[in-house]
Amino acid sequence: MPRMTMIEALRNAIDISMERDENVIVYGEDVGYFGGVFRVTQGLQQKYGNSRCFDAPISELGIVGTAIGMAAYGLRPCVEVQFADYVYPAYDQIVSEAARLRYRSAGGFTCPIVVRMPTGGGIFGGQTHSQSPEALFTHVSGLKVVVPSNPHDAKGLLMAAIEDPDPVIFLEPKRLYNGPFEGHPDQPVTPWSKHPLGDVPEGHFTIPLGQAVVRREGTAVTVLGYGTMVHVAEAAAKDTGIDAEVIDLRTLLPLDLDTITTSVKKTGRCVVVHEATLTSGFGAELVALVQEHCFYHLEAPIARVAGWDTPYPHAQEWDYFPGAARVGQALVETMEA
Amino acid sequence: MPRMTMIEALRNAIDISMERDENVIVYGEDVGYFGGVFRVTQGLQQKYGNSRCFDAPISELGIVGTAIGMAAYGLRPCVEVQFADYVYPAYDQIVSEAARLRYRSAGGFTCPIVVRMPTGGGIFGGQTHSQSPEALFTHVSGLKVVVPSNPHDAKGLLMAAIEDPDPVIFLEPKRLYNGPFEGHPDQPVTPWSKHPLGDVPEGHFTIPLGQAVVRREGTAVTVLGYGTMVHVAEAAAKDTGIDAEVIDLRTLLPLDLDTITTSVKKTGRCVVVHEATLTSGFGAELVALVQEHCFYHLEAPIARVAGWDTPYPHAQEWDYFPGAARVGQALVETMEA
Amino acid sequence: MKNSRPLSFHVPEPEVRPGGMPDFSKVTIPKAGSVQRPAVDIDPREIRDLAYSIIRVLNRDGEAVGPWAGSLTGDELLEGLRHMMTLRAFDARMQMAQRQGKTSFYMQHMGEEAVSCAFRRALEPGDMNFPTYRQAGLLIAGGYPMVEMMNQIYSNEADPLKGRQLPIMYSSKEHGFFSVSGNLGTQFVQAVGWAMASAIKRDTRIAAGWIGDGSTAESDFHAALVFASTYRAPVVLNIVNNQWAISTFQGIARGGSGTFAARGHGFGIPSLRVDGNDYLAVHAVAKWAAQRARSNFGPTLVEYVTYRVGAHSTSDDPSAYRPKTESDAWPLGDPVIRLKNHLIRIGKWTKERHKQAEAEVLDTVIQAQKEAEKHGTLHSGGKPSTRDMFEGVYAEMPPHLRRQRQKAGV
Amino acid sequence: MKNSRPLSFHVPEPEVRPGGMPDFSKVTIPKAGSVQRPAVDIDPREIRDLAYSIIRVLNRDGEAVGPWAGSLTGDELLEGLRHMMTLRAFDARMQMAQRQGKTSFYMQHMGEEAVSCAFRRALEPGDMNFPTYRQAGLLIAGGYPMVEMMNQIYSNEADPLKGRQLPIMYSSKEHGFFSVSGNLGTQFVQAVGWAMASAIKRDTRIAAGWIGDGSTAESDFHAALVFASTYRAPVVLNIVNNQWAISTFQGIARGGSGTFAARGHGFGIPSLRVDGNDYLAVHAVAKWAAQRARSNFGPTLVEYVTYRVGAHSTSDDPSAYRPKTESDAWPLGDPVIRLKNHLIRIGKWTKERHKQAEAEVLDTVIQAQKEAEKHGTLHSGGKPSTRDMFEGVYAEMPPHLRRQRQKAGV
Ligand SMILES: Cc1ncc(C[n+]2csc(CCOP(=O)(O)OP(=O)(O)O)c2C)c(N)n1
Ligand SMILES: Cc1ncc(C[n+]2csc(CCOP(=O)(O)OP(=O)(O)O)c2C)c(N)n1
Ligand SMILES: [Mg+2]
Ligand SMILES: [Mg+2]
Repeated sequence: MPRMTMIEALRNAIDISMERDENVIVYGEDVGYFGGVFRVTQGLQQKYGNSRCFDAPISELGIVGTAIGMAAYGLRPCVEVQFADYVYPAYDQIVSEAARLRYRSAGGFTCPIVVRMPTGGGIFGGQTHSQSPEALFTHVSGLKVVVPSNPHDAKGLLMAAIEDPDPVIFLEPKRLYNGPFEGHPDQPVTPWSKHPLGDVPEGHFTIPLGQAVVRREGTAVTVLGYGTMVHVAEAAAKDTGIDAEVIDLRTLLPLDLDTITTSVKKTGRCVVVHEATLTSGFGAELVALVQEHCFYHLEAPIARVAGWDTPYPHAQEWDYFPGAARVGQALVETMEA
Repeated sequence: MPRMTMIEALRNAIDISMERDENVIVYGEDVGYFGGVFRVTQGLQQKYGNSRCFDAPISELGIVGTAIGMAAYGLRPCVEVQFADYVYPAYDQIVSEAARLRYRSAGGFTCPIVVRMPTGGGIFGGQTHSQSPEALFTHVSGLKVVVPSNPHDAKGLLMAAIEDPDPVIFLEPKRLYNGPFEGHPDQPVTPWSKHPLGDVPEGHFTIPLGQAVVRREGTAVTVLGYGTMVHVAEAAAKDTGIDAEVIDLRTLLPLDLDTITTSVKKTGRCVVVHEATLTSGFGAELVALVQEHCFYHLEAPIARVAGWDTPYPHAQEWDYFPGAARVGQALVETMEA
Repeated sequence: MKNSRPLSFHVPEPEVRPGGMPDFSKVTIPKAGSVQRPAVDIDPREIRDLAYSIIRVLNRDGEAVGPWAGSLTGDELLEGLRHMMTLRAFDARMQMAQRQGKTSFYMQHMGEEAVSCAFRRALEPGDMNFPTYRQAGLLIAGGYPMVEMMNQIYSNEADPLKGRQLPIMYSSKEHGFFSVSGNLGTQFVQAVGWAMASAIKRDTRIAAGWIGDGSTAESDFHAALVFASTYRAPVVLNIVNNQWAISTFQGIARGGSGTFAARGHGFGIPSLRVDGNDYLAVHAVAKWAAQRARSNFGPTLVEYVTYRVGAHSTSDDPSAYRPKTESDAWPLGDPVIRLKNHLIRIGKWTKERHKQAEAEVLDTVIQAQKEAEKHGTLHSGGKPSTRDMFEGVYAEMPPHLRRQRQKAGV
Repeated sequence: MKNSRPLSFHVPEPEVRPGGMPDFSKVTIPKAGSVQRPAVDIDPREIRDLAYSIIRVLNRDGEAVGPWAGSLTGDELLEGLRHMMTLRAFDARMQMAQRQGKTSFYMQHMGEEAVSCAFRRALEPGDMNFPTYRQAGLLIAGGYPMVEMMNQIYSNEADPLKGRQLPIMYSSKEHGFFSVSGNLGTQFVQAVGWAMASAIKRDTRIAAGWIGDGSTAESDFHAALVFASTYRAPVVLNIVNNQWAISTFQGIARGGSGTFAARGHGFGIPSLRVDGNDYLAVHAVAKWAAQRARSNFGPTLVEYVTYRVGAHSTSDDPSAYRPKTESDAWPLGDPVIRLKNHLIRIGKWTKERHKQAEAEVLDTVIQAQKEAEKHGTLHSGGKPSTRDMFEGVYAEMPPHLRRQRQKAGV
C-alpha cells in the first residue's frame, strides 16, 4: 500500500471518485486552477477539465446552493469550503435545504453532496482559521457528519461520503494534513510516511459511514474522540500510563453507539475530548448518550476536555488547545474519582 | 399589576425601553407600520416615529448586520427575525461578528443587540414555522440565549436583554403568546389573563439574565425545561402525580447551574425536556453538566424528552411534539429506574 | 469642507396607507407594443433600457400589438385562459377550505395568474422550475393533477408529501417543479446550480428560478446572479414583483431609483421588465429568455410587474396596511379579464362561453376537491402515518432514528 | 422551437497563466481627465456611464488634468506620498519579520497604497471605516502609531488586542478603524448599519465600507447595497478591485459584461470607477462620495481599479497561478512612482529628496519595529497572558468561564 499524507489521500479519493463516476463534480474557492489553498484538488482540473473541477466565486452560500441544485439534477458535487470557519454563510442552504430536501419532497428530490472543509486549530490561524463547528451540524437531522483522523480513513470515508445518497459534512482536521499531531507543540510531528495509518489502500476503497474504531485497546477508561484529538488521547494515555481505550468515532452523525457502549461498559469510565468549545459541543451529546446507556456501569462522572468557551485566540493557542497534558489530567482525575 | 398576554408583555418591555433610552431602535420584516406578524411591535412606529421603529427588507443577514454596525456606533438595536426558522441567513453575522466583536477588538467595539424571534411549534406551522434552534446559539461563546415561558418573565427578561452590554438571542415560544400551552392539543388553553404569571409589573422591571427559577417544588425528580416545556412539564407532573420539581431555566447561556444542581442533589433524579430535535440539543449540555456535578447523587439515568430527529412535520405535529404524555412517561420511567 | 447640517434618516413609504386614496400615478406604464424585441443573441449592453421599461403586448382595446406579439396561437391562448381560470377557482375553493378548518394554511395567486401559467408554456419537458409558494400555475398549466395538489394541501392519507410539508409546498420532479421551500430565496441559487449541471452534462434542458420582489433582498438572490453570470448558466431568473411583501411595499426591497430587473446589469445579465398581467407579454418574454438559455447564451433576468390582489396568506389581513381598493386602481388590470377581452376581440371567445367556462372550471375543481376529501382533510379522515414522520430523513434509516421510532411505538 | 444542440459549460479564464505573456490589452483605460465630474446632488440615473469608465487625474506626463484634479494642495500631496512610502516600508519590514518567524502571518498592500492612504484624507474625525485586511493605509495616513500596529502583528505583551487576533486584524475606534474580521464581507453591511445609526441620531458623521473584488460575491455585499439604498445611508461603499482574489482572477467574481461598480445601478446608487493607482483621482472621488454622504444624499459605490502586486498573504505564492511579470505590465502603473513624478513635475519634489525620504521613512519604521520588539514577538519575549484569553468574551465573566479559567489554573 502506498504511503500518503492526508492531503494526498483526500486527493486520491476524489480523483478515483471522479474517474469512476462522471457525475462527481468538484469546485470551491481556489479549487480549480490552483488546486485549493491546501492543495487537496491539485491536478484535478488538468485531468478532468474545467467542467468538472473549477474555481468558484467567494460565496459559500453560492457554492453550496448551486451544489444542491446540481444534486437535484443528478450530479454528485463534492465542494470545498476553504476553512470551516467560513461555512456560516452557507449554513442556511445546508440546514434548511440540503438536510431537508429528501424529507420534504418525500424522496422526489435528493441531495447527495459532500461539503469538505478544513477544521480545527493548532496552526496559529487565530479565530478564523481554527474553528471546529461539528456540533452545529450534528444537531441537524438529515445531515451526516464525518471527521477522519488519518490518511487511511480520510480516503475511505471521503469515498463513502461521495457515494452516499445524502448530504455529508466532511471535516478535515488541518493539523493532521501532514502528520499525526499529538498535542505536543514543542515536539516535532512524525510525518504520515512513518505512521502505519499513512498506508492507504489503492483504488476504490470505502469505510462505511457510522462506524467507529478502537484505536487503542485498554481497560481502565474509555476515551471518545475524533480527528486530531484521537492522537492527543493516545499521547495522553502514553504520557500518563493509564490503560485507556481510545475510540476514534470517525462519523459523528450517525453515531456508532454500540462500539461506544461496549467499551464504556467494559471500562466503567469515560472521558470525552474535542477541540470545539465546551458548551453545547458534540461532547455533550456523547456524555448524554453514554450516561443514558451505561449508567449502571459508570464508576465516575464522565469528563469532558474541550476548547474553552472563548473564541480561538492567536497568541494563547497552546493554552486554548486541549493538548495531551489536559487530556492526561482528565484521565487521572477520572481514574481517581 | 396589569394582566397581559405574552405579546403585550413583550411590547410593553420594548415600549418602556424605547421611552427610557433613545438609543433603543426596533426593526425587522413587517415590524414598522404593521407592527410585526405577531403584533409585538404594534403601535411603536406611531409612538416613536419611523427613525426608531421601521420595516426592513427581507434579509435577516442585513437586519443583523446593520444592527451590529448600529451597536458599534452606540445604539441598542432590538431587531426581530420573523420566525426562528429564518435566522440562518443571519447566522454568520451572529456567530462570526456579533458574538466575537468585544473579544476580538479587546473591548474597543461592543455589540449590545437583541435578536428576537418566535420559536417552537404547536401551531401547525410545518418545518419552517416551528423550529427551536437554541442549541445552535448556546454553542457560540459571546452570545447570551434567553427563552421566557410567561408574560411576567418575558417582560423582565427582554428589558434585561435590551440593557445587556452583549448580544442576546431572545427566543419567544410562539405557542405561549396567548396562553400557557400545557401540551394537550385537545384541551383549550387558559388565557394568560387567568394565569398568575400573566401579572406583569408596570414600568421598568428586569430579571437578571442567568437566573433560573423553580416553577414547581418537588422532591421526587427534577425536570429541567424552558419555554413551552415548562408548562408541559408541570402538566406531566400533575397528570402522573409524580412530585416533580420543575425548573424553568429562562436563560440557557449563561446557565444557572447552582439552581439546577441544588435541585438534582435533592431529588437524585433528572429529566430534561425540550422541543428541539434530540441529538446535540441543549438537553445534551444539561445532561453533561448534571452528571458531572451531581454524579454521586444520581439514582437513575438522566432522561431526555425532545423533538424527534426529523424535520418538524405538518400533519404529524402532535406525534412530534414532546407533550405531557411523553414527558409523563419519562417521569415514570425515571422514577422506576 | 465638513457639512455640519445634521443627517436625517430616510424610510421609504408607499404613496398611500389605509384611509387614503389609491394612487399609482407615479408608476409609468409604457404603451403596449412600444418596447423593442431584440435578437436572443444580443449583447446585454445594448438593451439596458429594457430593465427600466415594461414590455407589453395587450393594449387597452384588447389588441395584441408590437414586436412581442404573436408567440401563441388562438387555441393556445384559449387554453391559457382556462389555466388561469382554473387556478383562480382552485384558489377560491382552497381558501374556503382553509376557512372551514380543512387545512391549516393557504396562499392564493389572485391577480398574478398570468405569470406562472404563461411562463409554463415557454418550457419544454424536462426543464425544471425552482418556484416559490406563489407559482402553482406552473403545475396547473403543466397538467399536474389538482387532486394531488389538494391531497398535499389537506395533508391527508394520499398526500404525495406524506403530511410532512405545510400546505402548498408542492413538489413534483416529473412536472418540473422543485420542492417549494418555506425559506425565502433559497431556491433561486439552486436553480442556477441545476442549470450549471445541465450545461456540465451537455444536456439541452434549462432551469427557471423564481423569487418575489421582497425576497430579492435575500442573499440567495445575489449568489444566484453571481453564479449565473460567471458560468453563463442556462437559466431564466424570474422576479415576481407583485408590489407587496406581506405588509411591506416593494420600495423597501428596491430602494433608490433602480428597478429589480436592473440588478442584472452589474453582472452583464440581460434584464427585462414585463407586464405580468399580460398573458401574451409574459409568454413572449419567457420564450425569449428560455430560447437564450437553451441556445447557450446564458441567463436572463425577468421582472414581472404585477399586483398581489389578495391577502399574503390566510394568516394575513391587508386592510391593516394598504387601502382596500388599491387593487382596483392597479393600472395593469386583471390578467384573466385582459386575456378574455383579447380572445373576444379576435373572435375566439364570447362573454357567454366565458360564463359557461367559469361554471365548467368550478365544477372540475369541485370534483377534484370531493375526490381529495375522500382521503381526508387535516383534522379528519385519512391521514399520513406516524411512521411516515420517521421515514425519509435519510435514504436509509440510521440506528438513532430507529430507536426513536421504536420509542414512539410505531 | 427546442434547440437540440447540447449546452456547454463556461468557466471564465484569465488572459494568461504562468508561462504566458502578460496581456492587459482588453483592459480599456480612458485618458486622464476625460471623465465628467457631476455635482454631488446629481440624479444617479444621469451618471450610469461612470460605472463603466475609469476616473483618472494623473496623465502619462505626471500632470493632474481634468475636472477631478485639484482636490489637494502640493503640501497635502507631499504628505500623501510619505504615507504611501511609509506603508510600503512598513509592509516590507513586517513581511520580513514574518519570514524571520517573529509572527505567524502577514498581508501586504504593494501596488494598492494609494487607495487607503488617499481615501483616509477625504474623511473627517469621527467618521468610521469598516476595513478589510488590506487597508492599513487608513491607519498610517490617520496617524495611528506604527508601534501599536506592530505590537498587534507580534501578538506581544503590548498588543492592544491582547494576543487574541491574527496579525493585521487591527482595531481602533479612536482612529475610525473598525475591528477587521477574518470573515470576508461581513463588515460591508455593518458599515451601512453604522451610517444608518448616524442618520438616526441626526449626527454628521459618515461611514465607509470596504470590500475586495472577490468578496463582492459574498452575501454581505448584497445586503449592504439593499440597506444602503433603502435607507439612503450616509456611507461610502468601496470595492477594491485588485484583479485577484488569492488565485482567482476578478472575472470569476464579476462574470458577464458588468463591472463591480455597475452593481450599484439596480439599487439606484451612484457608482463610480476610479484609477486606484492615482492618488489624486482616489482622493477626489472619495471626497465627492464623502460629501454626498455628509450632505444627506445617501450612499455611493466606488470601484478602485488597481492591482495586487504582491502575494495574497505570506501563505501564498502567486507564481503558481499568474505570470511573474504580470504586475509590470499592469497599465495603471505604480501609485508611489506616479505621485512622485507628479510632485516632481509640479516642482514640489526631486529625485534626490525622494531617495532621502525613502531612507527617512525606512528609519522611522525600523525605530518603531525596535520599540515594538522590546515587548516581544510571537514566540519570544513578552506575551499576552492566558488570563487575557478568558477575559472580554462578555462584559462580565459568567460563572462557566470563571470555572474554566480556574481549571486552566490562571
Ligand atoms: C428567510 C425567510 N424570511 C422571512 C420569511 C417570512 N415571509 C414569508 S413570505 C414573506 C414575504 C415575501 O414577499 P415577496 O418575496 O415579495 O413574495 P410574495 O409573497 O409577494 O409573493 C415573508 C417575509 C420566510 N418565509 N423566509
Ligand atoms: C467568508 C470567507 N470565505 C473565504 C475566506 C478565505 N479568503 C481569505 S482572503 C480571500 C480572497 C479575497 O479576495 P478579495 O476580496 O479580492 O480581496 P484581496 O485579498 O484581493 O484584497 C479568501 C477566499 C475568508 N477569509 N472568508
Ligand atoms: Mg411580493
Ligand atoms: Mg482582490
